[in-house]
Amino acid sequence: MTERSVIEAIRDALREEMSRDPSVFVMGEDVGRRGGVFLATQGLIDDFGEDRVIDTPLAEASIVGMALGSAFRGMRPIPEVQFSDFIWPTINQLVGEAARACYGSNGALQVPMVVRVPYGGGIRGGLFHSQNVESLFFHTPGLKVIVPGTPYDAKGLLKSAIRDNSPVVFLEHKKTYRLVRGEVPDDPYILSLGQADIKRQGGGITVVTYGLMLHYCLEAAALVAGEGIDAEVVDLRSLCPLDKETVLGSVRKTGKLVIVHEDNITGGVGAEIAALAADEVFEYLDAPIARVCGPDVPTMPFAQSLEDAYMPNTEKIADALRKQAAY
Amino acid sequence: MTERSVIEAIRDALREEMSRDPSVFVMGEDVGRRGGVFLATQGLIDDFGEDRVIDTPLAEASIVGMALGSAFRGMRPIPEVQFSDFIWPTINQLVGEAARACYGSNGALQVPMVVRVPYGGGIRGGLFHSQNVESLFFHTPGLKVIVPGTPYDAKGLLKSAIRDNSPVVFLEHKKTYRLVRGEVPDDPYILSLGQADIKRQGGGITVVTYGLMLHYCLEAAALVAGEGIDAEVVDLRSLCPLDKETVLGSVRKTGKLVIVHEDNITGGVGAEIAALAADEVFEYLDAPIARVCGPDVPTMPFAQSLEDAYMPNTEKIADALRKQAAY
Amino acid sequence: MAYRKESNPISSGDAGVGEVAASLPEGLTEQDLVEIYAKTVLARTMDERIWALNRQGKVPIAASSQGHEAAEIGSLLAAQKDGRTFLFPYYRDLALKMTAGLTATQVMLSFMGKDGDPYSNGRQFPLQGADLPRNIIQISNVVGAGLTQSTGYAFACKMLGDDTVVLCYFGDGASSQGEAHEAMNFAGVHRLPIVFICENNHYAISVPQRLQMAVEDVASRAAGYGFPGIVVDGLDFLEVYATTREAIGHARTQGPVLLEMKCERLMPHTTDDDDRRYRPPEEIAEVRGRDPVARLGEYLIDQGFLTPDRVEQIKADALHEVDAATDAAEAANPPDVRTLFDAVYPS
Amino acid sequence: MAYRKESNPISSGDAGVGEVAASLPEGLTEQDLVEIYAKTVLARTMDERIWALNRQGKVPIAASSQGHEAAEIGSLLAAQKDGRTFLFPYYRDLALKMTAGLTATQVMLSFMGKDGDPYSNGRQFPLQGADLPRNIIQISNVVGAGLTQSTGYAFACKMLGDDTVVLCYFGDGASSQGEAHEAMNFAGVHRLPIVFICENNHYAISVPQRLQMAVEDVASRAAGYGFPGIVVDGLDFLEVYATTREAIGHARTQGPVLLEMKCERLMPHTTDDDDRRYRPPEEIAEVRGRDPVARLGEYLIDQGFLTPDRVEQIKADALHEVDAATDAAEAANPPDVRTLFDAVYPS
Ligand SMILES: Cc1ncc(C[n+]2csc(CCOP(=O)(O)OP(=O)(O)O)c2C)c(N)n1
Ligand SMILES: Cc1ncc(C[n+]2csc(CCOP(=O)(O)OP(=O)(O)O)c2C)c(N)n1
Ligand SMILES: [Mg+2]
Ligand SMILES: [Mg+2]
Repeated sequence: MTERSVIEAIRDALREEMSRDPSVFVMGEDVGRRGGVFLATQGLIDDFGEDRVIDTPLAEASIVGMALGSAFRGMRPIPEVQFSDFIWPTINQLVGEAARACYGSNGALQVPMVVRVPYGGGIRGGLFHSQNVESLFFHTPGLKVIVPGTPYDAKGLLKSAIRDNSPVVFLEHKKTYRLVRGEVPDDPYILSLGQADIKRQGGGITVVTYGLMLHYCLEAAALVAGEGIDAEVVDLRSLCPLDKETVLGSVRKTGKLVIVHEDNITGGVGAEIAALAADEVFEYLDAPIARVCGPDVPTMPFAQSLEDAYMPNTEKIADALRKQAAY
Repeated sequence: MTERSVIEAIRDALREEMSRDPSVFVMGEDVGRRGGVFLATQGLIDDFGEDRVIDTPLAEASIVGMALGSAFRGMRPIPEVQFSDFIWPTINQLVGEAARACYGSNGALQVPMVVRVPYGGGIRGGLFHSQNVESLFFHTPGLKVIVPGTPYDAKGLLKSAIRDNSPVVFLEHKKTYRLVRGEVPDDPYILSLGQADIKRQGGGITVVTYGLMLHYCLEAAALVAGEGIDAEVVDLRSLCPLDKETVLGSVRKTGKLVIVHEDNITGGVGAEIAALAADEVFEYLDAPIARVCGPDVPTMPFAQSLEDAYMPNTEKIADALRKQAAY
Repeated sequence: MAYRKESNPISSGDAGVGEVAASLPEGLTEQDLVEIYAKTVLARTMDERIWALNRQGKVPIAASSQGHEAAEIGSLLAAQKDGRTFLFPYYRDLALKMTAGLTATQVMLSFMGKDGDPYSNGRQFPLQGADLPRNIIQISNVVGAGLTQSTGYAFACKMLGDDTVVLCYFGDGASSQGEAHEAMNFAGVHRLPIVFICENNHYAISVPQRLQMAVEDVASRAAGYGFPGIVVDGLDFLEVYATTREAIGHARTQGPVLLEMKCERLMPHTTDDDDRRYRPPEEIAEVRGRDPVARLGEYLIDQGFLTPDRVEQIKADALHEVDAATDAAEAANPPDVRTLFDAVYPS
Repeated sequence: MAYRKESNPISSGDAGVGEVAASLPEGLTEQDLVEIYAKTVLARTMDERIWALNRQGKVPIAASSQGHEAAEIGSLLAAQKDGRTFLFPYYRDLALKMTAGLTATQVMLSFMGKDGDPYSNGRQFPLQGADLPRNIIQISNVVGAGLTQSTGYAFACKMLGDDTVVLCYFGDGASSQGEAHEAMNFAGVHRLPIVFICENNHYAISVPQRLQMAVEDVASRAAGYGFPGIVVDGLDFLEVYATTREAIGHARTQGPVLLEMKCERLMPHTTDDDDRRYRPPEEIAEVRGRDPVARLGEYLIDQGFLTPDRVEQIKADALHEVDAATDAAEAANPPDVRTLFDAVYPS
């Protein structure tokens, strides 16, 4: 085991998969000499050359459209969208085309493509460098959507995503890149896509979350543990496939559900988790389903004061747990 | 009162608002001599000329981007996206830019723009002429999202949308265009945005829906009425602002909730309705919250057999009502 | 080949083009032309039948190739002779897709949305999806979406060091899409083996060229991407064939070419359209006189490659084949409803 | 003005350009130049201070105008002299936005994300949002998004029959975006009153021009849209001024112009960047010697419009102004947290 940050784990995964399979390549703005703006691809151009580490023109639609085309020729492209906020021009290629290529060709076409997307706030990114963009992809059959929260998960899931034959949107929370460190096995491993992970066991309240918020949820759970509140923290890790069984199993056990995400609340992923529970484990529910999410404003503002006001945090989550416990 | 189809009601609304306010204009592919592919703008070029009825090049991103720019100069543009399926290239301008122009300029900029979008299936449109696209817009603060189901609502809401100073996504279900007819007042009227409408009163089960599905829900409610099931059908009409009070008020009364939409289920608008109920009127719920929605496949296929299998319909809804009643 | 215009001229040593109008273009025999004429007639007959079936309510939607046959089949023939090409056509390419090798019955199954449709098995509009055995991909009928995909495909071919040349087809309308720019720009930077083929019929549904662009030729854009742009008469089978052949050669060794073929849309945009709403009647009449299939037939008779009787026989054979295909497709089953959930993800 | 190149030449009767290098361009006085020099120095001083404040943790992010001042302020001066323009700048346009009339304190408030930021009141990255009193909109820092917006603005001006000319600024990187194509194409079709100004500094962050395009000049694309493309030395204040003036005149009466200004990025992309990762040290050194502000100062001294002492005084005044602004902004309050929910919708 070695301690790695999330960004290091991602870089390791890219390097290992590129070494393992010559059809894997990365492309995007500044992924070459610059090594990506977050340095996720740092050094790859030295090891794999300009032919497999492609600095593209500034044109997101074509980055994904061309990656898709290359996948049809048997490559395994890993296009990077520099910030999630700039993913919108790719939506036609990603949601309209890539997600349906297999279905629309009755299985003839496969799209082994991983779109890497640094996302999320809390880093003074303002309205255009902070977005949470998962909900659209979560709603799009044909895509897989992965949202790791730890170095171990990031590496194991990215490697699996690269080997998968479906288009995967791989969401990396920017704030976790350097902040979150953890043990990563020295030997090769992969993690299968579509399995949630119970990051903290508990019998009192189920907390469902993913990404950066995982850490705040764990902090909040620790905080209220002293108050006799026994929270179980479920890290989704994969939004699609969604591990319904783990989520609902936990709710069956605890009878209470709190959902936490950074994305704004209305129409977010949390709504679906709540809807599933309200349908499939309705009889187990002992309390209203609570959500702690970003408010319905267009992403977090730049000013520290406003960004702090936007972000869900340990204190807000702990309050929700207390309220739920008291119900 | 005169009987009009949905498409006629929309055409009337456009004509009336263009007559009333010279800053209103329409733009899009084929909106001119062709009158739009659905003839929503038929005749407008004769009355208002090439200067206010703009046939654009085939380039959706720019249709919305330019409409937005014109709104900054005080115009009230009504860009048309020919089919909802082709709205993806506009997402950066619509979700990234238009929705945030007001917020991101601290209120200095306003965007009085209505993006008209024919959407929805059941018309043999196949994978690329049938999509339901509401969920992303529903999730985007800064936008308003309107989904009328009847000629009366279509006309009254479109006129209000045109007078509104926010960017509005106005979703018109293609199958309702000619199929749905109804009485429309001869005198001018508008309907305020953000109010749901109870299209059928009932005390037993709340059915929340919008668009084409409204009609299937009404049919299903009539069908099961003979079996002693008393459904109340709430037509959202406006997804954003969402009329939470009407929805939750109805659930408080009935204790049972069925949500119906054509869009695929996971992460759809129905999830949010369910989540709101499971949080805010939890104690009134007498049964699990059911959803009758499109399945999680990439939109409806072209073949009649497959399209029928995809679409929610009267029978599927009636079954859900029966199941809910029996709970 | 009086029509041909070049901006940023193609730098090929290939002689012959433009000089041998009387003889056949290199690589083409009399036999080829006779065979391809039969295929062209078959495609036209199919096209007409499909339109008629739409009016009978048996085909929900169709876009017609009529007026585009010389462009499509001429360029396809050049690709087939080359033997190392991959195609990204668009929705108006019935003549191309059919001539690429589908049987008449397969085509008909696709138009009727029946089980056995080789492109998508009834999920998509006719002939959209993929026909990998014949080296064709057209994922969707979203206008312009194929340009970046085909560029990526060509990029992969280059990365893999194979010598495939990609042919990417699109209309004048598609040239306005941002992705057309992004694709050509990238192809230029990396000198990719791709021929961009614009079938310019001067209309995007109802929008005439003057409202689509301020230039006469889409091909004039190539200079801004650092590669050659060529305009040919897309109604002239031989000119299309010869120039495509040359463009493929150039693309393989030197990088992209933008080839603009001036076509005519003889029919309304699709079976859903009524072009009298926006096209002056004189224009419609004039344009319908400029039929590339008739022109090819006359040329072959003029040259003595075919007799008028043989032409009639070819037409009768085509009709017979299309009749049989119609019957077969009408009798075919719809896709099984259980397939609704297949292939959302690869198996 | 030896540098200037034209493709698809501008058809203006305007004489003088290119012939009167020794005298001042039309419309410009010695007094103007002295005043604008002071503003240029102020912008440069501000730019340097902001960078330093970033290193102290007081400014989270900044993009520098250094190397772009002649392009930005020269074109702005032409716009101001014209008096009937509206501007859509981009994120590297600190020098322009400041010279357009913001006070040093306002600029500093914006960079620190404090209450009183005139563009967005702390919601956005510095100087993004709108400054309507000074006829400026830049909704976001999404590269390329402003091109279609400014085209739409120009279209509205034309519809309304006013005589505003829109100036739309963007980098070489932005020229690759599909919307750049869509915007220019539409502007060409409708002959809109817009000048597209590309500040080409040969890099999009780390991506050099050779990987962005296969042509030397972005301006060469104008021909494909049916309007003039002009290349000027963006380090030469007078050439920028004169050509922008001419382009505005052309745009008002005849339609769009694409004006490419060859600039240099003297600093890393932003305060988050380290250009040594991708730029050879010799290149960095060479480029930093090509400073447009120094060049303007030398020119003014050469011409006898300023003395070296006066130049020193101007610099000292600027420093003083920036010091005061820094103090004022540091002392300012953050935006009130209750404003988080304001203006999601217009009130
Ligand atoms: C992105 C997108 N926008 C709009 C449409 C609707 N549409 C289908 S074909 C067409 C016109 C295309 O014109 P062109 O590219 O010239 O091809 P042509 O049909 O003339 O061969 C339009 C607007 C579409 N399919 N995709
Ligand atoms: C759509 C989009 N993609 C990526 C980015 C990240 N980004 C910011 S500036 C930049 C480079 C822009 O280069 P250029 O247009 O040449 O302007 P310059 O910074 O050189 O003045 C990039 C990639 C962005 N802001 N927006
Ligand atoms: Mg066309
Ligand atoms: Mg640049």
